[in-house]
This record gives sequence, structure tokens and C-alpha cells, in this order.
Amino acid sequence: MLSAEHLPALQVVVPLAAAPLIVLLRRPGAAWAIAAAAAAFAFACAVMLAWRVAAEGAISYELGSWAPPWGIEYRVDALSSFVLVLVASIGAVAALYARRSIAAELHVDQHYLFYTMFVLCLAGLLGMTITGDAFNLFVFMEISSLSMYVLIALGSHRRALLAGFQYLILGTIGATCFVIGVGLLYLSTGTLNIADLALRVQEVQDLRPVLAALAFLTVGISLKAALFPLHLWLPNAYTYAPSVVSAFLAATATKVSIYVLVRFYFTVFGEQLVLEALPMSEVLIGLSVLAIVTASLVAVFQEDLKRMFAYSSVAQIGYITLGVGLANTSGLTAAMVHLFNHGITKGAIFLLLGGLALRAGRTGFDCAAGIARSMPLTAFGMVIAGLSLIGVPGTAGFISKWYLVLGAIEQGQWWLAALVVVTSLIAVAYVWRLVEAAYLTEPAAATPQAGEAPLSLLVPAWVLVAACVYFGFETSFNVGGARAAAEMLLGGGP
Amino acid sequence: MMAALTVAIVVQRNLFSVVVLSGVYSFLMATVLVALDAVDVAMTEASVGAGMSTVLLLGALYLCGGEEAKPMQRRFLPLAVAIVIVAALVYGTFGLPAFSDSQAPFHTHVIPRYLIDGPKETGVPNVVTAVLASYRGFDTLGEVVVVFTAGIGVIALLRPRRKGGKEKRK
Amino acid sequence: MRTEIVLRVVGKLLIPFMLLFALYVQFHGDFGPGGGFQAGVITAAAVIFYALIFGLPAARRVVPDRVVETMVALGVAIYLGVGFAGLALGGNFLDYFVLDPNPVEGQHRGIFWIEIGVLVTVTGVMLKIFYMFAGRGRGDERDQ
Amino acid sequence: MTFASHYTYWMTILLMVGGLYIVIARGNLIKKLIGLAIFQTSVYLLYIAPGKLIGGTAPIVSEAFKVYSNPLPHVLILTAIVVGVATLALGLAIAVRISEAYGSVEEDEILSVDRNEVDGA
Repeated sequence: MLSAEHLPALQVVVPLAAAPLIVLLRRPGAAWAIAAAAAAFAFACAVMLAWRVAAEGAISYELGSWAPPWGIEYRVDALSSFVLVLVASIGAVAALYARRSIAAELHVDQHYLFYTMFVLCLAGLLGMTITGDAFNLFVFMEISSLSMYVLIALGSHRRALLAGFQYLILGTIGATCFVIGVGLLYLSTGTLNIADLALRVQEVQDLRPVLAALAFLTVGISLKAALFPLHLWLPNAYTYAPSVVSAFLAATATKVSIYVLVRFYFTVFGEQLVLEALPMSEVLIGLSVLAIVTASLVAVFQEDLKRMFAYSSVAQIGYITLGVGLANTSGLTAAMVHLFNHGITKGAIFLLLGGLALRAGRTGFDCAAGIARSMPLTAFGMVIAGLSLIGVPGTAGFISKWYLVLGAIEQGQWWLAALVVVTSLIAVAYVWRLVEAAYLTEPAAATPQAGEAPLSLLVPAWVLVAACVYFGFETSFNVGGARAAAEMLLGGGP
Repeated sequence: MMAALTVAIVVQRNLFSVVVLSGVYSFLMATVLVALDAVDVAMTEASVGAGMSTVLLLGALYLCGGEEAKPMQRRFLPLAVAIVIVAALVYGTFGLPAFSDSQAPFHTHVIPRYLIDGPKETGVPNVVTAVLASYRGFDTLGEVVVVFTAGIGVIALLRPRRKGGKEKRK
Repeated sequence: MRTEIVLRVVGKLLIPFMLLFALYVQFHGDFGPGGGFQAGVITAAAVIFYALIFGLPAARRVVPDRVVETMVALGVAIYLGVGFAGLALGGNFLDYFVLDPNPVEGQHRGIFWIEIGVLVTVTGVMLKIFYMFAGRGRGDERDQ
Repeated sequence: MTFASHYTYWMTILLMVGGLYIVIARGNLIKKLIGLAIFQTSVYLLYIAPGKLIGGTAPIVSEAFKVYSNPLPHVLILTAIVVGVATLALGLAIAVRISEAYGSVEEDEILSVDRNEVDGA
């Protein structure tokens, strides 16, 4: 009865349906099983959708059988199917990982609540990606954000509460700015459907409201995406959230926001409008450069591993937006590839850090001293993921940096290409600090000598580490998918 | 009137009066909404904004204490942000259709079908309900899930956890 | 607890009317302003009113926590159930046309059920949030 | 373009900025949330005010009326109100937890408590 044509709806609705089911059952074990099953289903769904989109082109699905623009449309094309696969795969891995990690970090009464929030967050992010309606996007953005605030605030340290609150304030301002932007667009075009908007924006006579809308959407989404200088909420949130949440957020939440930004820039406004009417390209490139340099430098001086990699995330988001700012095929391909590669790399790192947190109780640099001996697999995995973060050939990170450099050269911006290479050296500096601590430092006597992280944590983490290496060699999926997406975006129109 | 209230809320430092003022603000907002023909929205705003939020805020105040400390010193930044936003918005509004302009794009596109065919297609004369529940039913599903998320989130955050288990929960 | 006789009597008189009004808002939403959300808030308000007059423990006896939590999830489940029913009967997700041989009747039925779903969840959540905030304060008092 | 034709927009903007100012400039967490609520509320006006047609009535179709106000913004704003109250509830819940953990809801005091903790450790 559930044939393939309903996949777009099921993609979001199944994780959504898992949430009330978990609350109704209320059993910790069952909660995990349902959450994991929903995440696995979402992953299978995303892969099938990506496969169908590659074979047949974009899919449109009418919810409630109302034709757009009257009803809400789900739209899966090259770009959104690509992001769907990323989000769903990280979701599935994180769900596997959560069982052990959450058992250690949260009170047993809270388990089912945690899993409810987790599937809601997953469903929200998937819904943001797949929807073809601007206001529906806002609704799902709120579902994912509200659950994220809670997930972060569930961290064991009391500062997690503060981090959650900060994120709530900034996130809500961001979402409200987004609504203002959508409202202005609606007032000047009379539609909310993204494809319909794209057509009608071109006909609008008076550009001023559209430009204001562009500005508000940019600010709103940038807040969500932690685009420099609106990243203030991110380091605290990643540092104090439960480990699995950090991994999940770092790998997906900001990425989906960037996806939304790209969607609005290139599908709705069209690159002519964005790049010619306002100096968006220059602004984006300038901010990205600032983000990369400052955040990388700040990362070098952090005393906590989670915090260090959180700042590194801000820097890496800079690389992605740099690709977006270049706005040529290579640049956009680089942005999309990096979106994917950075997702899996950061996911791997935070999952491995979760293992460390479980054994040592904290993630300070002092805890990492000498872990190469006590936790060899964790340490080795972190080194590989770190190499991918730097962009060493043979890892996924190299591929994205390669395209980024290509894109910069195509634009004739040699200094940007040089900058990408130079800033990678800063990444070498902070990854080296980790290597130094893990391999070359004697463990402090006071540190409890704990063994390797349990297998249930290592396996999911190593799946992602393996993916980092795999996508360094086999690039047909991610580069192919990203290129298709980039060409579609620049080809004008959906 | 509402502007005056907003200013009052900015200035007032006793949180209790701020809460009461914001309740008044919500009622005023509801009145304005009725004047703008948005009866459904007005009803919701009156019950949620003025009723529910005020109860919640009072509850939270009871738990947190009611006097606000001195305002912070850095006043320049917020003012700057505020001015930039005013500028951007005013710039944007110059291009928007004038009040009550029936030829504006958002009156001529999409909407006619709701108003003309909506009652026939759904059998519901209140177009707001028809659009809410049927045409954009998925949005409403999302809305319910948002409420659900908030509910579960509050449970997750506030459920009492006593290690000794002295506090018995019902 | 509170012993004011006036409050108690007035409260007892008023609460049934509040609930009745909620029902009116719920089912009259097709013709006038109103719908599941507003009705849910009013229903919750009636119980909160009860709690204010007769005390929180009394309200918790009438509407226990566990019921409330089930309501929170049940409403969403009903809504999703309508969606899946559309799927099962051969339409798209949330397709009301297939719910009845007569499409307009099907729309009516779909709208009716999802409004019930909204009502149940909203009532549940509003009550739950109120219980949580109010219960928190009590716990603290007892500790001091 | 006259002053009257855009009056509603500008009032909306005033409210919006007032709310936002409270959020950024005030250190009290609860007051920040109230500011946030005002900020969100002002958006309601942005959507709904332009939908009004003078001489129109509420969008409940019947024989007696010909002109109706635009119903779609009403629907969107109903959703937005719900989102607003959901955010408020969650924010207050976190604020309550913060006040229990830190004994204060003033941003400055909380930060100084944190700083002392770091120094002491």
C-alpha cells in the first residue's frame, strides 16, 4: 500500500510519527528501538530518493492532493536529495551511537524524552530540506530548533542550560527574521511556493521589498547557520551538549541552514539578482575569509577539545560559504562537497570525542594526554578525521578544498586560492596539538586509566571515519551529486 | 497606544509590571487584529498571548524573583542594530503596496481560489479554517508538532529528578 | 488550601460553561472563528482555573499527569493517523478526498478529525506546562 | 504614496525594533523573553495589516458579503502564534532551570558565577 511514489512524504512523516509513539510507550529500550528504526528508515528513504532523482529528475509531491501553489508541495531535486542523504545518514549513525552514550550521560527517566526530541529534530531537518514551500520551511525549522534547544540544554553541566538559552534567543531572532523575509516576499509576489516565488520574483516591478527580504533572509539564516560573525551561540552549544547531540548538530544543523541559504539565493532570487543588485558575493567572501582566519586562530588556543573543534566548525562553515560566494560551478560544487565532507568528518570527530568523554568524564586536552596507548582506536580515528579536516590528499577534505581552489582560480581570485592553502596550515596547527597530546605526551598520573571506548560507540564513529577516507578516493557520489546540484542551481530556475 | 506600551515595557524595571503590561499589549494586539478582520487570529492572540503567556510568565517570575537589575552599560550596540533594522525595513516598505490596495499581488494570486472555490471544495464556509486544515493542512500538522515539541521539551527540562526518591511523583 | 466559599461556588458554576464554550469553539470553527487550537487553550484554561481555586493536587486528581502526557502524544498521533489514512486509501499524505466517496464529505471528515487531534494535543501541552511550572514551585517550597 | 498608506508598516517596524532592543540590551533572561515575544508579535501585524481591505469583512463566506480580507496571512499567523508561545514556554523552562542552577536570572551575574568557577578550579 505504501508505494514508492509516497517516499517524499514518508521521508519526513515516519520520523515524525515515531515521536508520539515513543511518548506513548515511555519505555527506554523501546524508545531507542523506535528512534533507531525511524532513523534507519529515513536513511533508506533518502538513498532511494537520491537514486530516483538521479534517474528521473526532480520529484514533486502534493500534500493533501492540493496542487501548488494552493497546497504545500514537497520537492526533491538534485540538491535537496543530496542534503537529505547527508542528514539521514548522520541521523542513522547517531541513533546507533546514542544508545550507549545516552545511557551514560542522562538519567533513565529522561531517555524516552531524549529520543523523542532526537527524532523530532531529525524530522525537522529533513522537512526543511525537502519542502517546496517557504512557510512550511519555517514551521519545520522551528520543530528542529525547539528540539535542538532542549537537546542542548539536557547536557550534564549547568552551562548547557545557558548555552541552550543563548541559542534559543539567537535562534528565535533568526527564525523571526526569516519570517519577516518570507512575509516581504509574500507581500510583493502573493505566493509562498518556492518554485512559484522564483518565477514571480523576476516579474516584480519594485525591487526594494525584495532586496529587504533578501537582507532579512540572509541575516536570519546566517544566525541559524552560525555564519561569522553570527556564530556566538555555536561554541557553547557544541561544548556543553551531550556528545551525540554535538555530533549530530555539528554534522547536520548548520549544513541544512546553509542549504536553505543556497536555495533562496540561487533558486528563488536567481544569481543575477543576488549578485548584481547587491554586493552579496563580496560580502560573503569577505565574511568567509574572516571566519576562516579568526575562528581557526581561536581554535588553536582552546583548552577543551570539543570547544576547539566547535571553533573549527565555524571556520569550516566559512569554507562552505566561500564556495557559495564564488558562485561559479566549481565554487558551488566545492561548497556542496564540503558541506557533505565536513558533515561526516565533524560527525566522526565528535562521536570519537564522545567516547573520550565517556571514559575520562571530560574532553579537556589534559584528558587526551597519552590516549594513543589507552584508547588506540579512538586516537587513530581522530587523527584520520583531523587529516581530513586539514585536507590532506587521500581524505575527503582534500577533494572539497581542491574544488574550492579550482573555483577561486576560475574567478581569477588567486589570493583566495592561496588563502585556502595557507589557512589549512592553521588547521594543521590545531590538529597537531591533538596528535601531540595523544601520542607524544605521557598520561598524567592523576588521570584514571580507562580502556578503549566501548564497541557500540566505536563502530558508528568508525563508519564515519571510514567514510572520510572512502570519499577521498571514490568521489562519484558526492562530487557527482554536488556538481549536478550546482549545475541545476546555476542553470537558472528549478 | 501599543507603541507607548512598548516604550513602557522597555523602561519598566519591575518584572511584575512588565508582565502585566505585556498582557495588556496582547489584548490591544487582539483588538487591532479584530479591526483588521482577522477574527480567528485575534481570538488566538487573546487566549494565548494575553491568557496563557501571562500565566506562564507569572509562574516563572514566582520561581525566579521579580526585580530586574540595572541595565547593562553597553547601549550603543543595541541602538545601532535597531537603527540598521529600521532603515532596512523602511526602505523595503516603500515598495510595498499601499494599505487596502485590492490590486496588490497577494490579493490577486492564489487567494481567489481559496475564496471562491474553497467553500465548495471543502464544505467549510470559514475560509481560514478551510485553508488551515485542508489546503495547508501539513503546516498545521507542523504546528501541532511544534506544540508537542514544546510540551515534551518542558517535561524533559522541568521534570523533578531527586536522587533520593523522596519526592514522589504522581 | 483556599476556603473562600464564593470562589468555590462561582468556580463550580463557571467551569462547566467554560468547557461547553470550548466545545462550541471547537465544533463551530467551520462557520465562525475558532477551531481546535483555541478550544484546546480554553479547555486547558478551565482546568487551570480549577487548579487555582481548589489547589493543584485537586486538579491533578481530576486530570492526572499520566493522562495529560498521553493526551500530548495522542493528539499528534490522531493527526498523523488521518494523514496515513489518506495514504492507505490510495491518496497522497493528508489527502481528505479519499476519506469518503463524496469528496466534499471527505474533506469535512478530515478537517473534523484533525481538529480533534489539535484539540487533544494543545489541551495536553498547555496543562502539562502549567503543571510543570506550578509543581516546580511547590517542590522548592517543601525543600526549604 | 502617502503617510497614511504606509502607516501600518511603520507602526509594525516600531514595535519590532522595540522588541528587539529589549532582547539585546537587557540582561534579565525573562525580560529578554518578553522582548522576544513582542518582536514576534509585531510580525503578525506585518502579515495581517496588508491583507485588510477597507469595506471587506472577515473571510467567512456567506451570501451577504462580496469583499473579504485575505485569509492566507491569518492562517500563517495562527501558526506563528503557536510557535511563539511554544518558544516562550521552552525559554521560560530553561530560565527556571538556570535560576535554580545559578540562583539568578541576570546575564551578568551568571557569567560572573561561571568565571569565578573557572578561576577557582
